[in-house]
Amino acid sequence: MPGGARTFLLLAPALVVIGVLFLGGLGVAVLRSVGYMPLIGLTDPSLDAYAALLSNRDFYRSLALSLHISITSTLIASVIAVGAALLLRRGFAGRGIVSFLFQLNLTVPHLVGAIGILYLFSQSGSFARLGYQVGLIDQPGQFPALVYDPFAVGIILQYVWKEVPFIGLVVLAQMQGIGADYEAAARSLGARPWQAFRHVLLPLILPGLLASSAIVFAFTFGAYEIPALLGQSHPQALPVLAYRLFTDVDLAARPQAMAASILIAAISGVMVWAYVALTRRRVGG
Amino acid sequence: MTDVTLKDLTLRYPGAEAAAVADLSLRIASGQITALLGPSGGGKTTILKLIAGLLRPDAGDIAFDGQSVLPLAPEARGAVMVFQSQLLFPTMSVADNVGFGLRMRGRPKPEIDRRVTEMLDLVQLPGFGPRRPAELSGGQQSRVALARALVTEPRVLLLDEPLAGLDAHLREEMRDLIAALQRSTGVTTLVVTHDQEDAAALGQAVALMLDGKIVQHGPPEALYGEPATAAVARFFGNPNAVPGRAAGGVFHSPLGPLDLPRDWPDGPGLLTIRPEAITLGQGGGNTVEMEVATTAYLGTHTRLTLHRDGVTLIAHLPPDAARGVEKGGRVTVGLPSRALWLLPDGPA
Amino acid sequence: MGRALRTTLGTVLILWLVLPLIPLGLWSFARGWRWPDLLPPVWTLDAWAYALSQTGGVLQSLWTTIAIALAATALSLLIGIPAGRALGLHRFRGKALVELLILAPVIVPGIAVVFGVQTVFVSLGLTQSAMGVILAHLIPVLPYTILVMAAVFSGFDTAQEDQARSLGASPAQAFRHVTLPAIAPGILVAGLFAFLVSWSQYILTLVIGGGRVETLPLLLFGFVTSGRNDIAGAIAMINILPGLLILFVTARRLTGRSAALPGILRP
Amino acid sequence: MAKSIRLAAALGLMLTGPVAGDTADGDALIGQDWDTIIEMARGGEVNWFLWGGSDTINQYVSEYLGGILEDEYGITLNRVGLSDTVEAVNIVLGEAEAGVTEDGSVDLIWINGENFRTMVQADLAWCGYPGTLPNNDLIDWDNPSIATDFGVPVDGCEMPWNRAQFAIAYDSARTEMPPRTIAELIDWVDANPGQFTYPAPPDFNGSVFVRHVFYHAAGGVDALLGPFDQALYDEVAPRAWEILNAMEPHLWREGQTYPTSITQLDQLFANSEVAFSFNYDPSQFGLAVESGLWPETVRSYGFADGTIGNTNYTLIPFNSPNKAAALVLQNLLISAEAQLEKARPEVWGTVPAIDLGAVPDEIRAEFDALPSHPSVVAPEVLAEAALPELQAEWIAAIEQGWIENVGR
Repeated sequence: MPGGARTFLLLAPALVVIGVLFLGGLGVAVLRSVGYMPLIGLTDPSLDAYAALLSNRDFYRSLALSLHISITSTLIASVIAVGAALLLRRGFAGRGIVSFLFQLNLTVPHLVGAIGILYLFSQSGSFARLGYQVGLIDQPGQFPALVYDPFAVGIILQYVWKEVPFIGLVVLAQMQGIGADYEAAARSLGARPWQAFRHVLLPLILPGLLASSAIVFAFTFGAYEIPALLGQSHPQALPVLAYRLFTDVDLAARPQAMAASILIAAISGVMVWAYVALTRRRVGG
Repeated sequence: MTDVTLKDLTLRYPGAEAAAVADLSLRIASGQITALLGPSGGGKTTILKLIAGLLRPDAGDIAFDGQSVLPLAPEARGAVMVFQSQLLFPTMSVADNVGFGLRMRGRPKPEIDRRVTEMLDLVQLPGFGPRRPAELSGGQQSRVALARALVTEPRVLLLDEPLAGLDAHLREEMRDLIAALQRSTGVTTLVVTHDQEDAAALGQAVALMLDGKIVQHGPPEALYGEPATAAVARFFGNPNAVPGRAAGGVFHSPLGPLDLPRDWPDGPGLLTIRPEAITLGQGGGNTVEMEVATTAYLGTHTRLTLHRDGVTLIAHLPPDAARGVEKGGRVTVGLPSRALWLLPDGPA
Repeated sequence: MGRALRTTLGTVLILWLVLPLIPLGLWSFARGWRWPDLLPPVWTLDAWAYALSQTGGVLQSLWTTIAIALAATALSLLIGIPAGRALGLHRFRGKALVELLILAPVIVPGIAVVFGVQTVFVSLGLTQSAMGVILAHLIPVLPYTILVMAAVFSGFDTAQEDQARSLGASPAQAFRHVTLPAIAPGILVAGLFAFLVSWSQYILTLVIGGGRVETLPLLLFGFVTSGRNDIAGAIAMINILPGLLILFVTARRLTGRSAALPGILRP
Repeated sequence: MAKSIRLAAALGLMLTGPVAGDTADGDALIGQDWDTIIEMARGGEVNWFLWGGSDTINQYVSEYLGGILEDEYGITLNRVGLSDTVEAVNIVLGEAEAGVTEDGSVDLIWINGENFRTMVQADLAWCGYPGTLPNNDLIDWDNPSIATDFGVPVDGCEMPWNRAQFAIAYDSARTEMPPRTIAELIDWVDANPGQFTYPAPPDFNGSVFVRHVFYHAAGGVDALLGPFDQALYDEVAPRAWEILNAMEPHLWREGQTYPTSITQLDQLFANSEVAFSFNYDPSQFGLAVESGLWPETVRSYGFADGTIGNTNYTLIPFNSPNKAAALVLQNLLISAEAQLEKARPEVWGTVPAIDLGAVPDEIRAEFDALPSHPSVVAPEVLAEAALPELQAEWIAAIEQGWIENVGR
């Protein structure tokens, strides 16, 4: 069997599955968003759904909120993750526990973490109660609003909790592959610890950091259950808005839901691309 | 010109049973190349890292010109280490690699550019600045690493196995380059190597380290011809050791009385002679008749194993001279008295 | 960084990682735990009794979740191992495009795809069924399986197979006795990730399963939005269990470098 | 071993998905002899989609109802828990749109109000069967609050299951003099900033609360009854928004955000963040106390100027493949025994939807003997000041108006 055909046969099942389910799903969403589905009698394509969405102030507020959530969580999680990886690379008491917890955390569904955050940080949650017990506050309303709040603090806290181990483990694997010698060489050549990190180690771990944080960015931008659980009533994160449109009993809202989903796909694609390009230019060698 | 003193250095890696370096003392003469020689895995790289400040000793002191440098961070010591694997930063161009140390010190860019160009010329890589490390051959990478270290004008240069992994002819080129650069800069240099030949060729002084201890420190000739112990002799490829007793300038051994080159204190001892010093027939005084156990033609020389009265000697003879010597035959060999050396540590 | 500072930071990190799980565990044994009580005033097994009862739906949900995750894992391995081999070992035209296509589901959020998939699945009768959910789970699961297997195969020397063939093995025998043992640890890792990715899915299950296929995350969401913190706590604990189990079973394999081997796990 | 067999069985079952049922043809069932219908349903299954957030309701459904179906009719009851009834409506909508007319996945939905209107308007409900159910005799179809669902005539398209009337809950240990009318409540909120809020419509209960304010702004409900009247709406609505917007700065978190669901409000109430919760179904108060969510000092009441009441129903979608089994289940739901069981405070405590005058005397006696939960205001007390629901178009307009004028 010629090599080309063999390669194709090996890849074919995967390409069929991803092509049909993923591209197909996207394609159908595009068709429905422009109102063209001959199978169910829609034959007049139009951009009405996009026009309706893009002329709605709520859409922009949702978009801004989702961008805020994903950018902030990705940045914070990346910084802490790199710090944690630096910590884990060296020995310290409890290193075994941390790496166990990192791995455990990877296996915990997001929703579970979100509920934990809710119980910890709500105005009547564990921290607020602690505040009451030590006399800092008298009633729940005095505790800062960290869930269902306008700045999405609770959502971001959850993502940081869940993504630090993810990015951390990827970066740690890279650091272990690189070893400590590059930094030692830099130190020996006169670099201070921060300089050795900034000019030598950071560019070296950048591929893993970029890949993992781009995944985090896309995920936090498009996830539904966390903002649905921890978000405030208005504005809603973009995926929550899209799902609400999709489940609106008024079927006229469905093309808008499809349009919203296509916009989510497009925006996350563009943002990930821009993020990778930008970071590479700023940090890369 | 900086002289470096290591005093009672001890380091044990966390979790390791034996100390990597134990009570090690060594003085590295200023302005010279000292070769630190020893078998692989003997803690030599650890010593370099200790001097560079990349590791902290558990005990002992390191002083440059009599001043302890232990409180100084690596970047403040002026002791640059060139790693065996060169560790050129793959994310930077060759020029950025070479200029790295200057950039870290915040030197102005024109100065960095000028110095980088100079250094690349000096290591015979002019115009290589814009390339990426991955595009360079192994030998070129070594030279860039050397340039990158020297551009910072270090007080002490620490080279870890600079010749390992290079082809034979590249090795010689590199040896010459290192020697030339050291001569022109005069920087105190410590070269770590496991290869006696490299050590002899590069080092104005050689410190041999066995089992975590410096067993002999001196000019290379001394380590070859006048080993301090049988182990030193063996490390330098000399397995010959004949037990006996010195008395009145003569060594009494199973091979008969052998004239010593000078007076030696009387007493039991272990006599050694380098295999290549042994001659066929008469020569330099002592002659012994021995039985040929094996012969092996090795290109540059022929190797004979000789027996007599429980004593085994290895001799390296010029192939021409060895022609006609047969296994199982008897030959008369000369043990020139100027080549005889009584090991100071006595009978093994 | 001083040792003391490192230990302090490490302790903070440990606390932060564990903290959200603590109230979940406490809630599952709590009753009437209201402001401003720091600890539950009454300890009870009621929530667990409900969660473990035959009619509560939690156990059924557990089996459903496990079955779906296992099926998605098996399917994705079946499809992902050959594809990983092609990507890890072969060079071919359009490889970059294929890689981009396989990566795309990782970057494009599930919610962007699932509405379209649901529309099609409805007419195929695949909504409301586990089969539909399993297929939908392949969208996020498959890329990870393929990428892990590609990484595994890129470190595999096919000369070993040639050696086996020249010693008289059939292609199948060579695969069975030479290739499979060599890539087995990689398959284990890929399978674990596939399982866990499927295990945590929410929106795909919700939209495709339509409520009829009720996996643990869906059940959990229902109870937490109904304010039953005690039952939510118990379900959350059950939800963590497989990960914990997998970690203990594979503790050796997953420590150190291989833990993050793919560098491409799911967030 | 047993577990792996169960796992395999579960997988096998699920992979098949919904099968085309044999009783999808509704016309063939209407007017059939009941025993024949039971025989057609026997051995089959029924998929009931209903809100699944209460463990006690779930257990009543799965254990009590499911047990009877299994034991007496050999029918398997699949309880499908929902977070929101609209999810089930959506499934049927999607199926109808995709042309799935016979083997739909939903056999029964717990429903009322807007969702019912959607189903009827989209022609997704199966209608005309109630006379076929033996227990239909227990339903008082002459009662307008049974025969119309939020102003939409039921017309044989759903069967009543429970009745409910809006009530307010407070903690008697914390709040001594709760406001007894909407007007008092408005003053109370001003005097006690941060202690009150309501879920953002379209949450079901938040929407009911807003309607109470709307009634208050309109000076009574009478003018609002009947079909939607845009001119009247335009006159009343601004007054209602003014009241609610004036209230906003004194709400929980200064009205910057609202709870998204009634359960969020229940949690706030449980943790003393706010002083009141409320519910369209006061029996939920009893359940909350029984589950330990609320303290036992919780009491409840209705506004003196009246609270809105409604009935909730079960509906069989047009494309249900198991209509016979769904009928058997519906008949069981409105049986006197099942309604009695459901009325017990420890089980659920809801108000029966059947006419108690029509049930056998001994069961009637048991109903009368039911203890009342101290936290649940008695239905008779509430009924003294009952307000009717508006028609669904009104409700939709009010919800949308709230979102546009108050919520954002």
